[in-house]
Amino acid sequence: MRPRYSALSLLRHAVAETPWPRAWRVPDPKPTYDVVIIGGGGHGLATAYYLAAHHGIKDIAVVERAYIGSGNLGRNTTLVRSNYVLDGNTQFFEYSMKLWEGLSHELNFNVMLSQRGQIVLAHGPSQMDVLARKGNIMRLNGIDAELLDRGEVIKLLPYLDHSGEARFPICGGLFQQRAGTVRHDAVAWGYARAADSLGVDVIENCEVNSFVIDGDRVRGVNTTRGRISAGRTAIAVAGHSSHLAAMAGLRLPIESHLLQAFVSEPIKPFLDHVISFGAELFYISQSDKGGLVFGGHIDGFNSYTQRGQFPKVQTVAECAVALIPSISRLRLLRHWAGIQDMTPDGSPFICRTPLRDLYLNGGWCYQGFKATPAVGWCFAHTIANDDEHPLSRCYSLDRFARGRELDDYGVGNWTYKQ
Amino acid sequence: MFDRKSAIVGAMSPHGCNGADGHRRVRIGEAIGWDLVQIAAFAATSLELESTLRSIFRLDLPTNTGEVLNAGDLRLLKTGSEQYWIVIPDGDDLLRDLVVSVRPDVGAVTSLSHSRTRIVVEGSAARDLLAKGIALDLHTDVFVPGRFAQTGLHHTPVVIYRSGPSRYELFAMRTFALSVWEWLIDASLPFGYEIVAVGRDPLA
Amino acid sequence: MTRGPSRVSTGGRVDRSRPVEFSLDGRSMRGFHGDTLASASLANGVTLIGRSFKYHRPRGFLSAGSEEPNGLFTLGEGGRREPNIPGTTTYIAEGLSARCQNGWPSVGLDFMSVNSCVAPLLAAGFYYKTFMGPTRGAWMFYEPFIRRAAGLGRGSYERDPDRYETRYAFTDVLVIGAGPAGLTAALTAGRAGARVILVEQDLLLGGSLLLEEATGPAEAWRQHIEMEIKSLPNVEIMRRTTAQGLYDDGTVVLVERREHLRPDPTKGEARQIVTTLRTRAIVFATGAIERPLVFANNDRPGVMLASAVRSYLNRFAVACGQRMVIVTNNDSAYSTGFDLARVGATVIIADLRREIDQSLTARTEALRIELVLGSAIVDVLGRKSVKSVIIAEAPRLSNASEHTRPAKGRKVDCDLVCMAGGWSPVVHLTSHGGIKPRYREDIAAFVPGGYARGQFGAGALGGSFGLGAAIREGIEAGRSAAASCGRNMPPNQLSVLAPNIEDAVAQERYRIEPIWHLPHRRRAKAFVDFQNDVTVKDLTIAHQEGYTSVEHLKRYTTLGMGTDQGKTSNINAFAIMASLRDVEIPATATTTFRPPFTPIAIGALAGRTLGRHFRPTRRSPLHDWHLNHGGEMIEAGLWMRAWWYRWAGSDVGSAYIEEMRLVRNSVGISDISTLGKIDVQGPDAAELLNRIYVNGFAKLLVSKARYGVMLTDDGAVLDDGTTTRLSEFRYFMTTTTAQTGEVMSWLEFLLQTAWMDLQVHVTSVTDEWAGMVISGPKARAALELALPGHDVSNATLPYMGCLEIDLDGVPLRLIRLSFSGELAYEVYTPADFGVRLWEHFLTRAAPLGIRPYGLEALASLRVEKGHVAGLELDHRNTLDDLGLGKMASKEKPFVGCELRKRPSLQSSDRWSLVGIECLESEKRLRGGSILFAAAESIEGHGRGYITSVTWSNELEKFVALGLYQGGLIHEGEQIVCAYPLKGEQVKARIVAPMFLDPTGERLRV
Amino acid sequence: MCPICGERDYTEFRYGGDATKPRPSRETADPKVWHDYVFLFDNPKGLHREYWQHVLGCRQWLVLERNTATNEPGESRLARMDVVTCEGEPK
Ligand SMILES: Cc1cc2nc3c(=O)[nH]c(=O)nc-3n(C[C@H](O)[C@H](O)[C@H](O)COP(=O)(O)OP(=O)(O)OC[C@H]3O[C@@H](n4cnc5c(N)ncnc54)[C@H](O)[C@@H]3O)c2cc1C
Ligand SMILES: NC(=O)c1ccc[n+]([C@@H]2O[C@H](COP(=O)([O-])OP(=O)(O)OC[C@H]3O[C@@H](n4cnc5c(N)ncnc54)[C@H](O)[C@@H]3O)[C@@H](O)[C@H]2O)c1
Ligand SMILES: Cc1cc2nc3c(=O)[nH]c(=O)nc-3n(C[C@H](O)[C@H](O)[C@H](O)COP(=O)(O)O)c2cc1C
Ligand SMILES: [Zn+2]
Repeated sequence: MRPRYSALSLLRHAVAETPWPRAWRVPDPKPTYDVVIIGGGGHGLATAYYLAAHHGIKDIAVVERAYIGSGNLGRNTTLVRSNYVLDGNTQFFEYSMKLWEGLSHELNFNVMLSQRGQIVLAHGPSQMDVLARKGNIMRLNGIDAELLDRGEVIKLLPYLDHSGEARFPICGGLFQQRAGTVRHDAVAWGYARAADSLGVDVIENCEVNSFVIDGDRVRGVNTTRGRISAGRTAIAVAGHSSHLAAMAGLRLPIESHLLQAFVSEPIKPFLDHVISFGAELFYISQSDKGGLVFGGHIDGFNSYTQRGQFPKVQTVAECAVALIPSISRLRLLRHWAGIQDMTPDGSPFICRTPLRDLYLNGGWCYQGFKATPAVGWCFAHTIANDDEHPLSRCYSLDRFARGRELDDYGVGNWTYKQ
Repeated sequence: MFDRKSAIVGAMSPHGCNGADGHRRVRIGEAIGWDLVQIAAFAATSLELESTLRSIFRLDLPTNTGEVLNAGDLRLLKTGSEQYWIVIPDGDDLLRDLVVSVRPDVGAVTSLSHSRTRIVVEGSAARDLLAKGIALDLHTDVFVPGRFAQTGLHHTPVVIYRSGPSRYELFAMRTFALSVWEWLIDASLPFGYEIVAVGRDPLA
Repeated sequence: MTRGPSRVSTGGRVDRSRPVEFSLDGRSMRGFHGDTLASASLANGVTLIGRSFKYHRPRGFLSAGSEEPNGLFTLGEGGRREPNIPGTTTYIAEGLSARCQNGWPSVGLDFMSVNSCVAPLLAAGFYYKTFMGPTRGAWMFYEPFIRRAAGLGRGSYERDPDRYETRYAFTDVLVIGAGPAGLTAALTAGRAGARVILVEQDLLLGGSLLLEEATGPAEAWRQHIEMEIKSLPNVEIMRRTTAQGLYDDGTVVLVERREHLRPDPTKGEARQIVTTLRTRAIVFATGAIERPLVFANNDRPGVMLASAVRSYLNRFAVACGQRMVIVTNNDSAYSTGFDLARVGATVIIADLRREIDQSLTARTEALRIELVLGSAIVDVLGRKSVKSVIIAEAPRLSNASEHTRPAKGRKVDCDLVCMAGGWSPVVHLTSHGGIKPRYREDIAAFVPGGYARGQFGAGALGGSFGLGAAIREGIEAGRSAAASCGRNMPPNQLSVLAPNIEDAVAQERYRIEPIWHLPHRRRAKAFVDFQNDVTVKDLTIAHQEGYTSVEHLKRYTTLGMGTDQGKTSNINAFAIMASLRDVEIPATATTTFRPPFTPIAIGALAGRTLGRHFRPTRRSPLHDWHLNHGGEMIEAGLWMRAWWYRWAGSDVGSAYIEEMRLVRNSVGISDISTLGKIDVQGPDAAELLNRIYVNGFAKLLVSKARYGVMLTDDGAVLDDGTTTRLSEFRYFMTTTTAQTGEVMSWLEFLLQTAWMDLQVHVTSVTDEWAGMVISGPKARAALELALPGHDVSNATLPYMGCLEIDLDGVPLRLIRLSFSGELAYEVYTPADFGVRLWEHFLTRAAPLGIRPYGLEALASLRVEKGHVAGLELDHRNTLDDLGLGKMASKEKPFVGCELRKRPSLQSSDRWSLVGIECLESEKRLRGGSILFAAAESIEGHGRGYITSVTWSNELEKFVALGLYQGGLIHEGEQIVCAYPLKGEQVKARIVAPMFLDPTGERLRV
Repeated sequence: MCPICGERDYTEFRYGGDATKPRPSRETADPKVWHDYVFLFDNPKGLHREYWQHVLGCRQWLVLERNTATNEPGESRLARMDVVTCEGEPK
């Protein structure tokens, strides 16, 4: 049994200088497991945890080709919120928000959920109407939301460009107080530690190269560390879903695109909220360490390189200065990119696949981090019961064939514009 | 008849501003009094259009996109594999002639005279000025005087024609022209600039 | 004897004839032109310049370059305030004001240093283990404290008054770094005839040559080469310019800093300039950075890198101390000792190695330097400055772990400690493209793992730590780079490049014994990452807990995540982790190098693209007229449009109602120049239209217009608009303002990738034509007044008819269409005539009371008429949703015709277009309201929502368009419009989406 | 890289998706064919053929070969010359 983390145990260790135990073991893969989950990101690890904690399946391996959290989990802008407008999305993301609210306790690992509030800005009356619709839907689903007029935004965020110089004047915004940020890496480590203590094998540096397929059934995976047989196999590899699906002979409604993220040098508290620009896709918050963390739109073409194009860096900087003129003198410290599954409607998949015993979670576009706990919850249900969870039933692969797209932003059928 | 009113007429008051070193190293102005016609072949008619044009102009057409043919006060720009722009002094009857000579099943003739604003930039800092916004290698060996390119400036499409070693003409989209103009003036600040009304006869 | 640093009276490369006043923490000080803030502070005897991040330990400068972790200042005031700026790369200028950071009330007396006492609690990852109780939201209570403690300097909320520029540049060869390798590379490539750009982050060229005495032969050579390079017109030298990142396609981003020139923004002088450079070849000559050694209290002010101490002496004429102890594991530190001894300092060298080169021993003897082989510093005494050190026997092997007990040592008084832990090549840029660095055992350092095509490396970057090698490699790299651009140079021209100066500078054979960590007392702190206060203890904890991959190590301890990005710390940490894990260093590898090389002002990246110029503004030809005649403007995408006019009211709410009244009762004129317009020409133009519009276009007659809707392949509505047949082969298409670009690209896509057989050409003529609509019962009368002599009767110009006329030499296109539901004419004229024509209508039709109306009225009139636009034309909606299903042709396939038939899209449950009328006279309808059936409980997603609302003068109530489940099946039913954001519920009724003139009599008169 | 205008900055172009999927003929009434064309992607890690439009230049649609694992561009050709990708359109 793992010792619990608490202020007291911290003090005890400090005084006695007893070494802390490993947060998770370093197991070698066993030849066979009940469930093999591919991908040690937030989704894979959360799924393993909920399977073990709530479905009584403990013989699980999470196989990760590099280190856990090395994918998008470790490189996202850490925003969590539940301001969605479409039936299905609203409930799913609010459920995730509720799980976030109890997660540090559930995992006994401080994931630093900071519900500092998010403001989505509007720059014209029709954008205000779009936000109003969203806010109304949220309220009607028991989610907190407030519509701010221009004066209220000025009061809350006086440092935005409210002057006559602004190219797109701010006329209001939608505020969700419960939205905020979570310490991303802690999510990987917290779930891994909790899953590990329930017996899950978290196997790093183990890349899946192909599936073991028997007729229409998947029976395991071949990895860089050998074959691992599995009763059920689950894909949770974020930007690499197509790549894995191709190994199983499947084509998906997914293109992999680059999304960049940016962090400034650390400064004293500067922004106390998460702010989303309305004129273009741009969002910013400040990490607890002091860096301003921000991001924009995908680079716009498919790529697996995990590094972005410079013009996008400039675009994002332009948005930053347009929104917060005084950010001009603060400095960009580092920027990087993640590989995102982009789908034609901007919504994900948590579902069974045409192959038996193979399950897919992918297509997360911009929103997979906030979804992490609910993904784990629903995907675990799907794997355990070979059936979709009611909350994620809308995220099926056949929704395009049926005409049941979930395009929350009304962007239209372009993966690269979603 | 109504007079033509340029998109940037409001910004055209002749004035200038010295640069940091006390000089005015660019001159900027608008060229007016010209017409622009686009002629494009259809998928299967490029050869036929070419021969029609050759017979109208009695000249060999440029072969590559980016090349320009100057003939008197007419200028012909090859803007695509089957597409040309013709710039002529306004009031010239050529447009009417073209509409008649290019059969509608051979080519599309579109007047674009009002769709572009033609801005002239010249001076020792002209290249440095344009390099702030145009992602093209403007080195004289590469972007040779007499050539043009279709490119972008400040997120808007522009055609840039190099009419001399340190003289450029920009065809900016009319609706964006004032934005482009303001951008140019602001970008000129460190070099020092002089706004000149270039006026008619831009082809001199 | 003075202790601590001071200016020496001769030498250096500062200009003693140009004194510069600056202030540090409010104290006025003097330095010289050419000084950095760091050298000038040291010259003024300042050693304590900051407090550390977590433990608030006193700190001084570690380095003399861009790798500086400690010496960060807040510069400037107000909108110019700028935190976290390294003093080592900031040149002082008259009036510069700098403040130390992270100490309260001052760095000398810092109350937060109590953190040091609870240090054991603050070890790596402590926050993951606590702050979770007592309630679930506990973190929200603790977080503000943590946030306040974190962060380094403080940002300003004021607008930055300075100016930044961005530009593009192109070259054949880019040489990064102007040390001996870069200088020779640039000269060689330049002589070969290539276009060359040489960038150097420093103000002076020379790189490590600047460490040499300012009067020696190295300096003469440096100046000679510089002159040679300057004589080449094809080589551009960019000083003070950092190559910040290498991107795809040979793109390198350069940032030039000019703040030391005190640029004046009102004169257009930029503070910083960002260049996006496209280059065909790159020579990396970025040199190497010296690294510290890890021992107890190695962070005390006065503990510095040996090369930095040499730089302060020879470049800035500052002796960093009078009594120094050098601790080294390699040869390079000796020159620092020699040079300081020469200016009279007492020097002791503790070399971790047991054997060193003869020549070094000889020179130490000659200079009376005490040399203690096989020894190390195991502790530093003194808090705010170094007082003494303990020297003890060095450990034998490199895998010294934390718990090796230090041997008993000897205490030596001193005021300066120099660390020489070996050199780390600056591989950053070489690996931005994804090439991982490779570990070289012999020099105990990572070097570039390879070079992509067109890329070359030279000098210390590749691990060649000697001057001769740097020059040789520089020449070779310059030659190859030029050759890769087709510029070949005969080798015999090279000899002149390298006068033999190798003998002139100290011959250095680079020998290193990699000892990464020196033993120390259990409780003492030995720092690995100075900026983020990561100690050996933290590495040990990370190791115990399993955060052992370098990436986890980094994220768990924050190692290398500061403003210096671990330039001095990473390798030490990786090596120590490797020894804890008992693996070789190559097995641990490095973390990922990411741009930028040094932090870049965000404003510099934005350049001039800010404020009003954040995005270009698109203006109608009538823009100025609106402004001058009481038009209030509003942004619509990139366009500015006239929203409402002052003649009609004092705010939008009152004005649009008045403007609507005008149109319904007499006649108004509105600017529709923003509509997308496409010239469609060719024998197959009709066929193209027929394929992309859902309704038939093949049979449209000349001089007739037709409304059409187009879909995307998935069956959702892409756009709507009217297309007019001008002649047999020519059509004039209009699109919505928002979708113009999209429609144009889509037509081009289909024509160029799929329907190449169609003889059609499309051209955007949006900018060519000004457009205006004259609308209202008196519209025809207005035309008759304005266009005397032209027949615009119902017979000549019927509804959906088009007339091209010539108004005194000005071409006009009159198309009789109606968006408002009234008799209306769209009039198009070439854009330059737009204002005149508009004024013409206003004056000629003045007797009828014609006035302009704006976007709000335009959009509201159409709501009353039930036309879809804006929020109804959402990419989620199908034809049927918008009540337009009947338009779809059954005779022909059209784009989207298959996928619109997908089962769910055909379901009768879809939310589709309805009209909504308000049933409560004292209340209003609002866009974004959620719709419920009467008596249904108000929760969940409802049955639809309101898209657009207007007050209807005719009906004297609010009416709206919306989408409702099942649509008009529910016509006549009462509903509730809920707007919980304002706590409102309004009763309303579903009606047909056409509030007036359902038979269209008005528009046909 | 534009075959008409030459080497250009990537900001002048706009991505247009997978160019390996032949557009079904207009007469194709099979919803599965359309579904696969519109919604499914090979999305390979490696060589990819894709559409780009030179929007700020000649406005031609191009087919570019690019390695999605490295972003290294290969050959580009005018889409209308690239007959392989297109099913003939019966008139
Ligand atoms: C820059 C950026 C910003 C973002 N910002 C936000 C945000 O603010 N809010 C939000 O909600 N979402 C955000 N997202 C999206 C979010 O990060 C992702 O959707 C989410 O992290 C994906 O789930 P994951 O954590 O499981 O993915 P990952 O962490 O990517 O996990 C997938 C794992 O699978 C592994 N893998 C891949 N192939 C194999 C193989 N063959 N064998 C074994 N293992 C394999 C990978 O190494 C990886 O570790 C952002 C994404 C990016 C890139
Ligand atoms: N004695 C030793 O052990 C030792 C060790 C290392 C280097 N050296 C000496 O260093 C020299 C090596 O010469 P070199 O030319 O390879 O290196 P260098 O260190 O002399 O020059 C590198 C230059 O590159 C610049 N630079 C680095 N990154 C940059 C960037 N991103 N943008 C712009 N500029 C950047 C630096 O400011 C520096 O001026 C030799 O003289 C050698 O003797 C000696
Ligand atoms: C929310 C967040 C905050 C970050 N803050 C910092 C930071 O303060 N300093 C830093 O160097 N990197 C920071 N990073 C970036 C990481 O160093 C790293 O670049 C990122 O996780 C991607 O990994 P990679 O660069 O190793 O590919 C941050 C990343 C995220 C997601
Ligand atoms: Zn082109």
